[in-house]
Amino acid sequence: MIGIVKLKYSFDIAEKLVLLKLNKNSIKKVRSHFPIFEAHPNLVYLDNAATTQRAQSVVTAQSHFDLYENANIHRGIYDLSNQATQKFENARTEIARFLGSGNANTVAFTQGTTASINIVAQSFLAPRLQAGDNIVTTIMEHHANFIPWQMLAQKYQVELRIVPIDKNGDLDLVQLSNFLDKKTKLLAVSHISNTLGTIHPLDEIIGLAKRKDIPVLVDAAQSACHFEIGVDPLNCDFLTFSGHKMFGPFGIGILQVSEKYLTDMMPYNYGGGIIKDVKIEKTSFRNFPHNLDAGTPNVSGVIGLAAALEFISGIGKPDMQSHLNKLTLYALDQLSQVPGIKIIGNPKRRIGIISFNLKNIHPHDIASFLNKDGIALRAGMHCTQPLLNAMGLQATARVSFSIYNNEEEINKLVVSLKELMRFWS
Amino acid sequence: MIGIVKLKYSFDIAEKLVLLKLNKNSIKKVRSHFPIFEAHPNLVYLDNAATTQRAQSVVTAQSHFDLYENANIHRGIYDLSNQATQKFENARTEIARFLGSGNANTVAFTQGTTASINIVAQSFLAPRLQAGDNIVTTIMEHHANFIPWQMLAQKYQVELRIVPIDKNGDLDLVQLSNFLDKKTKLLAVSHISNTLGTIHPLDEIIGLAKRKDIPVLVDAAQSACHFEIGVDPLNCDFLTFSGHKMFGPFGIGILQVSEKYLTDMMPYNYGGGIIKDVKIEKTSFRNFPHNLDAGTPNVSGVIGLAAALEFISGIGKPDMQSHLNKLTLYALDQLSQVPGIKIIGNPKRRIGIISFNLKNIHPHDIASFLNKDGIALRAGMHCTQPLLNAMGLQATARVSFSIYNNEEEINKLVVSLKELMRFWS
Amino acid sequence: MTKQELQKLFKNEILPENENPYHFQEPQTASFTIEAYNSMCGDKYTLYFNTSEGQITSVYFYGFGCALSKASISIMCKSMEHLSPKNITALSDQFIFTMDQEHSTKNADKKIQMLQQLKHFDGRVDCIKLGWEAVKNHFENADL
Amino acid sequence: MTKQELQKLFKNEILPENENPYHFQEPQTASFTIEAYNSMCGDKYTLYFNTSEGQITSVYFYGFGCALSKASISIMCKSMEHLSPKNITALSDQFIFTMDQEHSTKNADKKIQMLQQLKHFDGRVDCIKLGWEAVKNHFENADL
Ligand SMILES: Cc1ncc(COP(=O)(O)O)c(C=O)c1O
Ligand SMILES: Cc1ncc(COP(=O)(O)O)c(C=O)c1O
Repeated sequence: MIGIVKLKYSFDIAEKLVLLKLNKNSIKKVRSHFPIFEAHPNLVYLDNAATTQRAQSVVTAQSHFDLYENANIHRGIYDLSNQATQKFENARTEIARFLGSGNANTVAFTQGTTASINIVAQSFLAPRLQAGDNIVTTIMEHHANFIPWQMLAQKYQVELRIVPIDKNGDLDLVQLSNFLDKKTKLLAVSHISNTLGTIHPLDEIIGLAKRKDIPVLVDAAQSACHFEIGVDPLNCDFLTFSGHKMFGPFGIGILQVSEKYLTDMMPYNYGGGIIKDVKIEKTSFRNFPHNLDAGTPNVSGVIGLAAALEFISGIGKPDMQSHLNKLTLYALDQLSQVPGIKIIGNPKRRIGIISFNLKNIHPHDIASFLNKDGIALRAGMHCTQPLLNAMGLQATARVSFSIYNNEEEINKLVVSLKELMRFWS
Repeated sequence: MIGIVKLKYSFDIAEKLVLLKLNKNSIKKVRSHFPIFEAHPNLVYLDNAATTQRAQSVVTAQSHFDLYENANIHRGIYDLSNQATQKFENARTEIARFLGSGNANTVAFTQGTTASINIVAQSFLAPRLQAGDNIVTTIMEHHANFIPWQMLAQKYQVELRIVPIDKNGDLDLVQLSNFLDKKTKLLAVSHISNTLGTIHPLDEIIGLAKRKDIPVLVDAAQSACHFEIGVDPLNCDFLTFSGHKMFGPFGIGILQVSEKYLTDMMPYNYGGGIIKDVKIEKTSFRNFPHNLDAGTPNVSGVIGLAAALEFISGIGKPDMQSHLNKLTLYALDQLSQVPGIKIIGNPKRRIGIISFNLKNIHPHDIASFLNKDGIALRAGMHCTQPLLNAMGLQATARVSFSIYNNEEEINKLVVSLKELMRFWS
Repeated sequence: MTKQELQKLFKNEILPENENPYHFQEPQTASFTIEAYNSMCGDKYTLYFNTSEGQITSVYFYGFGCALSKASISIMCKSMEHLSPKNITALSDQFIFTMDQEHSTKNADKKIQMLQQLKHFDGRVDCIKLGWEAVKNHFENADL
Repeated sequence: MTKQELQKLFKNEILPENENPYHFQEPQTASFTIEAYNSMCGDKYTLYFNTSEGQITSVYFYGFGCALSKASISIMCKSMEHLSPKNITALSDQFIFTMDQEHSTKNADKKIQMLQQLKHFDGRVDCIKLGWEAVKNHFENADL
């Protein structure tokens, strides 16, 4: 005999209620949308730059699809497949809209930011590189926006020009401007540093590149959640981000490409779904974004991502941003009162992310002790080894905030850090 | 005010009950583990080769993690991250065990079969190709196991040798044997054809290649669910399959590599998580499988896949196989009684998948009409255009079975097809 | 669409057109040809256009595909004869536009009207559009 | 481990070792050196071995890392002095093995014993193993 408890199909109703309109005051009650805090009432989750928590509505949308609506897409003729295809393509349209674009064909689904950037490296940039060209990026990038360019540079004998930072953790824009020349085939820069929280002046940076007609990639992994982004609003050519850093699922992300370069995007993986015609001698491919859809797409992940963006739109980015701003300022102020603390960097504009060190205490030891107080923060290099090396650091402790964090949690953090300092000395 | 219905944390209990032991008679009641059939009581789902339905335990495992245990892995020091890391690595060990291996380091997570094969093409094969070499594959392959080799062949001036089939839909093993020589750098073959259901005699085929020390890739997308597979049991070198074709999630799959070639696997995407050391001049990488883990892994997907394999093990592959065998024989027998039907291929061994055509009725029209009777089947080329071209076909209608299908559903299929023939003539 | 509606549609409209398609043959000569191919499903037709003094004088087609794509192309071929390239562009544009949009535009031709009413036909809209899109793409890219 | 246990562990064992590490300096000369580097977190030490007539006469270390990795290497250096390379291999093998397995093996050295009891220390086992793994890998690959 099989024992089974059936989750009732009336799940439907739960879903509708969960998705009830969020309104102006939503930010105050937003925590209740994240069941993890119910399961772990004492959890102080400050590792949001690594991954945010998942909103109930996201998980519900995904599991509802998985349980009751699941089918493969790609031109199935039966109802389930049709409906899945429609949901999938509607999600593309919704995501384009989220990015301020009416053209769903600018939006490709990938596994995440890392995959998106690698695709640009291989499917766009590699075929146009010639010895003597250069690629410009910055010392502050996440490995995902650094190593792909470094590898291309090595393979194609191209110069990798790395924009330095000043001691505050701001990019050296003069140097950046000097780096951009006729041989520059791409400028790759993040919107927000995942280690220092620096908000780069994208307007200015992109303006410099655009004046020389240089394509620009923006790694929006840390900004997509709270900032208005998109290749159109930012005036860039490639935009990348990950679902899991904005309340959505792991394993799904976006690559948006400006209309200018749509036809320059070559396939990445080869397989089903990207084909115009397969002959023994030769295969011809569909256009972007469909030429990136090799293999069965992650339909459920796409539906989860769309639900996450709906959740974000429901709350509103301006409210989210101002909440994060307030938290960041409060945290900077409170943290500075911890004896022996050194906050890393002092950029002109920053949000949501703070790296610090405590005198004589390694970040890992900080993390172990704070874990005992229920505080989750990250210790290490945060996939930004070039940045840490440049700053003469081996590791930092990093706290990063999201909309469900509050000042009380920052107070707990400070209390714990003070206690640790007392204990250690 | 935000309205929200909270799914209770006692979800836990539901989960335990859902996972209650399956036993010898499980196959008879297995349908109750798939909630989609409760939501669509009249659904006759015969598109399992495209994707199976999702087991309740899989969706529960995933959503439980997403809601209550979610964290990024990669050496987080706090409890949530640690537990997630453990679950993730335990899943790797479980999957290795499912593949008959004690070495979890042979198992890499990918997006699916298509991604796995492309990785082998780029990260293993490409660096060892020289003009004059050859790659051997078959005319019966899915595009995912065809186009990557075709593209490599074009790029590296390598010969693509395509094993033909006889009129029954069996591979020409004499030709295959003749194709294998000192310049053969890879043999890539599927276990089961997704269009004809042919079970290839892998023992014999792999034996031929191994005698000449040629690495073998097996595309097990259609067999992983019901057959004993793994690089060790099959004596091959690369094994690929997708979670979504075995009751698991979209967006997750496996690439297993034999110990012999582990160190030959280069990174695919570049980014965080695969790094030993990043210097401005040069980056060094971790070993397989970690050098394929660029970017945040799909932890939730991996957990879902592990749950799917647990579900399969609970039922037992022998029972699943014999159920499918029975269904296939019954369907072949019943279908042959439909006037005007032509069943495509008559291979020596087949399972689970039957392609057919009806006289004067295009497969798409068949699918539209059967959809009205609640029958979901696929019409088209099934991503096997070379095969269809070789057989002089433009498209077929395809039914494919899974463990939750039964003879009654096949009866419905036959009734619908007969009615359609009557209607059409 | 219910099963009854589907049957009625096929019985009354699609199957007759499918069994007696208009100009379904490979002519000896043609002023130009257009390929209509759907890689997803294998439907493949060649459209043969004959022109004289800037007017389309006849359109033939031949190939393989489902009843819907065949019926749709048959109707299309007939409707395009004796039009100027400019009018053909307008006609195919309007047809595709109507198929893709929520709101409908009317067409005087009853059979075209019938096709346009199938815009929500599950998974089959591409079949109906196949020939029209090929024509649209051809004339859009041609110098008129 | 509770917070109290963690505090006790650090107070009694880790911090003293961390503050007075054994042979924590860069010696003028060394017979050979080994790098111990964890790329995930940036911990990086150099181990300096001096040998005489096939015996290890002294081990020094220097570098940067967390209290755990430092304490663990400090204990390791002390325990390895006056051993033969073969015995060092055996010792590091046994240490890593014990850290990775469910079942424990005992070690006579009380401090090594203490380290081995931390095998379930959340997310920090790599810190404890860092130096030992570097030594293990070195001697495994060396001709003894
Ligand atoms: C034999 C075979 N190989 C490869 C694939 C591709 O699998 P996926 O789409 O999951 O990457 C499939 C399924 O579509 C298949 O049936
Ligand atoms: C700025 C930045 N870029 C890229 C990434 C990589 O994102 P993912 O791991 O989702 O591919 C991250 C997050 O880890 C990030 O913070």
